[in-house]
Amino acid sequence: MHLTLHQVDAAHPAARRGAAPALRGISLSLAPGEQVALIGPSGAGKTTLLQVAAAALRPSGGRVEMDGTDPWTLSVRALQRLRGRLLLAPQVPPLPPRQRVITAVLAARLPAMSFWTSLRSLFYPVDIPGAHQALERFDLAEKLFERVDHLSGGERQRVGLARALLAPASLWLVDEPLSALDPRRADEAVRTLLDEARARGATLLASLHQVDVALERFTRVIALRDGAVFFDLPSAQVTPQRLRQLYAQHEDELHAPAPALDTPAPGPAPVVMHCR
Amino acid sequence: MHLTLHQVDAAHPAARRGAAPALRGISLSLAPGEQVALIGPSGAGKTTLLQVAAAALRPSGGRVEMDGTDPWTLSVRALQRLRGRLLLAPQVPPLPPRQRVITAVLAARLPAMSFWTSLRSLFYPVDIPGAHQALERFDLAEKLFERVDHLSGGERQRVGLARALLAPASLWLVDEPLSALDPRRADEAVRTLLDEARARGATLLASLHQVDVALERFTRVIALRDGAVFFDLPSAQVTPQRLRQLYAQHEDELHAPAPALDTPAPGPAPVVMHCR
Amino acid sequence: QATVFRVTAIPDESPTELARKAAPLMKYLEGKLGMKVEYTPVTDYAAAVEALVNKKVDLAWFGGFTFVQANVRSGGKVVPLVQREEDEKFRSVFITADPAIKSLADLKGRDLSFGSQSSTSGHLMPRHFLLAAGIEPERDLKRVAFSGAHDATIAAVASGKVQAGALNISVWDKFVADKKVDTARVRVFYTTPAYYDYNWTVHADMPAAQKDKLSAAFLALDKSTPEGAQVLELQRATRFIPTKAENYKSIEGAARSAGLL
Amino acid sequence: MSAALSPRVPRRDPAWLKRVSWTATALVLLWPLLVLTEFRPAQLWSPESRAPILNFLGSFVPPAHSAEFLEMVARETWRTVAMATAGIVLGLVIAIPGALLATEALSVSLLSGRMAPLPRVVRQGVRWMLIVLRSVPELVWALVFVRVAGLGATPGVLAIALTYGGMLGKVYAEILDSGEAPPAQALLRNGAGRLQAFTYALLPQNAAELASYTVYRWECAIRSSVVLGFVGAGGLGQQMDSSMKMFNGGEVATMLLVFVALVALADRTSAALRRQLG
Amino acid sequence: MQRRHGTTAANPPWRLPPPLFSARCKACWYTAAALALVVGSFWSLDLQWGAFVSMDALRSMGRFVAEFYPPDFSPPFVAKVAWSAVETLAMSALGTLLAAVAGLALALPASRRHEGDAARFRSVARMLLNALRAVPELVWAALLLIAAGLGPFAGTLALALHTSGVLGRLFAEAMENAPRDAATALRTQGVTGWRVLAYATLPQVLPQLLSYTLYRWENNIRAAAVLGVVGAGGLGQLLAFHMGLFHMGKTATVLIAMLLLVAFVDGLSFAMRRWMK
Ligand SMILES: Nc1ncnc2c1ncn2[C@@H]1O[C@H](COP(=O)(O)OP(=O)(O)OP(=O)(O)O)[C@@H](O)[C@H]1O
Ligand SMILES: Nc1ncnc2c1ncn2[C@@H]1O[C@H](COP(=O)(O)OP(=O)(O)OP(=O)(O)O)[C@@H](O)[C@H]1O
Ligand SMILES: [Mg+2]
Ligand SMILES: [Mg+2]
Repeated sequence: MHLTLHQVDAAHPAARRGAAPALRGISLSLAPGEQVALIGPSGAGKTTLLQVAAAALRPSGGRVEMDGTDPWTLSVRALQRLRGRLLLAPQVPPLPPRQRVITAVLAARLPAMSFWTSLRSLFYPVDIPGAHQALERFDLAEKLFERVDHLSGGERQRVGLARALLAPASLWLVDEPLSALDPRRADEAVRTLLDEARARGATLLASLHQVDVALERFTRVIALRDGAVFFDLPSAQVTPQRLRQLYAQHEDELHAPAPALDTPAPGPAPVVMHCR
Repeated sequence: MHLTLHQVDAAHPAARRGAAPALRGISLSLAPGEQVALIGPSGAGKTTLLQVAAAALRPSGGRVEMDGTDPWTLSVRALQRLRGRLLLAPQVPPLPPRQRVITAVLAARLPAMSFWTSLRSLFYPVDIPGAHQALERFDLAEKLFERVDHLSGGERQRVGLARALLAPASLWLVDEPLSALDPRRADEAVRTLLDEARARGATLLASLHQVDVALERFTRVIALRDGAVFFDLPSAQVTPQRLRQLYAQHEDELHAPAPALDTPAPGPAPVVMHCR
Repeated sequence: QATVFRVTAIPDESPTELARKAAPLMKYLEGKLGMKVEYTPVTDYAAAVEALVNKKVDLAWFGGFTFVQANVRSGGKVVPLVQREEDEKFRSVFITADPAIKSLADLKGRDLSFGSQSSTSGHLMPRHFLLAAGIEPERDLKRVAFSGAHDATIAAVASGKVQAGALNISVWDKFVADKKVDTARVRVFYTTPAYYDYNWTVHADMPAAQKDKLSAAFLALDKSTPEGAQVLELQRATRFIPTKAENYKSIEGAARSAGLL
Repeated sequence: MSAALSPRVPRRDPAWLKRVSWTATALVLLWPLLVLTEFRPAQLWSPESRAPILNFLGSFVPPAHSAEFLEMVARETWRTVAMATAGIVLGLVIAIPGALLATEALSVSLLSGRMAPLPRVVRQGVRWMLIVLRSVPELVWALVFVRVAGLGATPGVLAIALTYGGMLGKVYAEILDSGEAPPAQALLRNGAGRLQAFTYALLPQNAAELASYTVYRWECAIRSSVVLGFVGAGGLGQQMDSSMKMFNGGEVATMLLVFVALVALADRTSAALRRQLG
Repeated sequence: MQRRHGTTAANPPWRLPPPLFSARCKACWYTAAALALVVGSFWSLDLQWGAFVSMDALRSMGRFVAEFYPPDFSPPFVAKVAWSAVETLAMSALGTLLAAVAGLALALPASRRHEGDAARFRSVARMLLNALRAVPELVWAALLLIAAGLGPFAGTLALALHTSGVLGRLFAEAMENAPRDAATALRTQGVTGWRVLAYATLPQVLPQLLSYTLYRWENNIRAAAVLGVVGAGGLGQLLAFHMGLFHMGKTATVLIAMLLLVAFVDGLSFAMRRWMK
């Protein structure tokens, strides 16, 4: 799916009056099948951007386009149909407690299921092998019939990711997919996501705090800071200097000579170490 | 506080019968003021171990001792007093929706507050400067009077950490404090925690997925795998080979020659890169 | 309590109706007793009994059976003062809107509504005469209901909710006289023999002087004075006469044999 | 990681048998219920029952509106509202401590897996007390209090207080239990007291729910037609009861309108409270 | 990160206290109104607390309670009570079941479960729910008694009608209050309607709905007692009968039966919640 944002502003409906908007003048364009990482300090607006891109939050200004149509001009029906083609995996996996893993995973299929199938699936899961396979990709097959509230933090997160594999989506918006995963599983998870997205030709936009993963695995990196795009570059062009500025805590640090971080400045191309 | 575990077994009360126990024969001892990182693959039992150490989960076998007393032999009163001296910061920050940040942060003080003070504090926060200072350490001071459900994921996590600074505790058990933080704030947060713990002489046990942070900042690293201690070493002695084995996904990988990971094997002492 | 004289009555009719009926009598008593008289309508027979037995009211309008209950519960410490002349020979009627019902025996397998379970004329005596006719309500009738009050019984029968009802003859006569019931449809198919019923009762601990003053006030009511006429009219009485506990022995017997006491 | 070693796809949902048997049990249990309650919906539409009900409903119009009646209704309405309010407030005196004692969300010993014997006994005791309070009918309570307070509002209000205390206590406890547990657990685990955990973790989550349930109960107390009339306290419910017994459609209609208005008022209040607290 | 607040600044932000009261503070006005209502109520009722302080009063209450002993446990009477209990249980259970189904069906249009929800039928559904519950059970029973005749069927329906109004409202509020993230996730995926409900909202609110339903069942056991008086049978009719006749022993038996029924449902609801945890 082709995703374009033109000068998008957005604010949370519940934000207090006078607060700065969460997004200010964001413009970007994602080609079909592109795989982009979204980085930026905490509170920069990554989650908000993903929500806007998923047509879950209506921008207060600017225009969003998906394959050339603005979702907010569509009729409710058409919007729903459009939404059936995208997937937003939130930062905290939205798993209702007491639900079983298999039901939670199969829920991703709902947009493509008929009324009766989805009803039947509540009583007897319709696609056990499919769910099993998706979970297996994330090394979680043995928890298939477990209740989601009996899982560890990382296991829950992987259930959330497994949903992506089952969804009939061509735009994947994944919010911090690796936050609760150990390095090995994080690596595996991101590879699975990228491979699957590539295999289906789905556009992938993932927010990440693991800069090394972003640089190594994704071809393009968009950085947000204070609700605006800080840089939008091919991974190879992201320098440590830029990263330092991105994550700098105070305005003055941004322009002043970079403070001495306690890390030896690495070479130009990022080298990935065992910290993954 | 001095924490000792002797051959501790533990299982979640809700776990299905026949499932492997979450912890098997864990023995370890933390000296007062020690700062230890807990690592291990997802589902290894890190959270469970922290719960056992916090006297929140009763071990099914073995003995826990805090400063020489087994909390499970204490009366409820005494146990509650003991709990007042320890702090468990869960993986998902337990913030009731609709509460304001200041109230959520000051809640850490409750064990030391009289009932009336705590009631008064609901109407007018008793220690605004204290809360402000704690939040400032995590770069969150401007969200003091915000509602917690209006925060971004990383901001919520930092609110959870700020509670630690206010709690009158001498044993800090922190579960994945950095999962939702960007590299810069993660580094700052871990330094704040370590500094504060050192300043107060509090024992700190933190579970982490950021192996590089664990090796760089902590003096001792305990690794769990499948509910058992996989290694318990000074950070300097943790080799990449050991780490690979720790996170290996299948039993066979554990004993077979290490598979070619797509990472060049680093030198003996871990070098920390910009991936923090 | 010395300054207010409290009165209540069993709710054999709807409380609003009772309150309306009681108002002139209360005013009359206020004048005779020289103290404030307060009337409290209740919706439960048992509450009236308990209140008098525990001296929470000074005067109560009881049915024959309620009097017996109060007498038993207080260990004989309540005294009936006066009753209406009609209450010496009181009767109940069985009514129906169903043309097929012509005698008590026809009730078998039908629904029957009594008034309140504590009512004399609405339950105890009709049950007594049913038993005498060889009909045991719980066994022989399809369903037994308790409408709660006599007027409610008429309404239940008229609306077709139940096929038959048993009630106080004076309420029935009043309804017929006021044309509040369609006598072409609802009719009486059995009238019981006479028995003693309603009275005004006080607690035995009431000072004798006050007791005398009270009975004198009731006995002095006369149709020839406008005030007396109004009170008697509303009470559906020709005049009040003295009564005594012994009059109600037969009711007590009936209650015991019907297993209600 | 054993599944990876034996990557066999499960063929059957293990919960299936259980589900089927539960559904079957439920259906089997439904049958005697239908028999016992003589469940015959067709009966409602039989021609002989249609006429009287249409008659009765017809008598609803016009609603009774004589000045005298309206004044009586207004007086009784205030009386009922006052008694319901007083009853609920007194009920809260029982319900709040009861709920705090009975709720499991505040159990310290439950934090560690199993509840200790003493708290368990206390909790059971409180739960039984609440059960007794609410399962003894109001009339019985009213008769107990008639003995000391005589006829009038006092026994009625007390009867409401006791039954509603029992009801509110139980529902409060259940609301607290069904909310999210981690915030309160985190506080208790870090050594905070029960009341502190209640005020800091449970209230912010559940305040809206608790408030709106209380308003709903208040509304119920107003409607409650039985309690107050028993002992001569009067009230709208009693009027309704007697008008109903007399099949006086016009009066019933007027009072129903008052009820609907009160219910709508309570609904508004509770929605507003919700917005404030939520 | 727009502005950094140093603790050394002249007027650090935390010195600006959040206002405790302001004229726009609706909560303050609500509190004041509630207080006024409570004070007004107590003041207009002239309740007699004095009567309760004397020893004598307590003794007299004690005597009343003592009369309940011994309960009548003679086999025929116990059998009668047991049968009535079964009747009451059946009436209340079926009434509640019907009400839960109808209540859920009405709660769906009556709730606004997400921000974008137009909820077109919300006010109509709410009005219907209000009307259903504004009419007390007793009135429903009287209406239905005319239609269905004496007997448990009318009572059951009366309970069901009133209770569906109550449950519908409680369900609607529970669903509006439920955490939305799971439902939102599905909704952004294009799933709508009842499927969001079945896959995300219901699993979250089910314990709450169940606990309300079971609680209403318990309530309906008592309400069935009131209906018994209108000829619907069951424990209520027995209670009114024996209580009115001062058969204290028999009344005690009936009370015990009611207590057991309520305790049974209470235990059931406890077990259900435990099971769902
Ligand atoms: N509440 C629970 N009920 C039953 N089993 C549980 C529960 N919580 C965790 N488990 C199981 O216990 C094991 C250990 O879980 P634990 O949460 O301790 O893992 P962890 O090391 O913290 O993992 P992560 O890094 O994913 O958070 C896992 O297999 C998990 O599925
Ligand atoms: N529901 C909300 N209501 C009001 N403001 C919000 C809400 N959610 C987030 N915000 C604010 O909007 C801004 C951007 O938040 P967002 O969640 O997009 O950040 P983020 O980049 O995802 O951060 P993180 O890495 O911490 O998840 C922050 O200042 C945050 O406080
Ligand atoms: Mg975010
Ligand atoms: Mg964990």
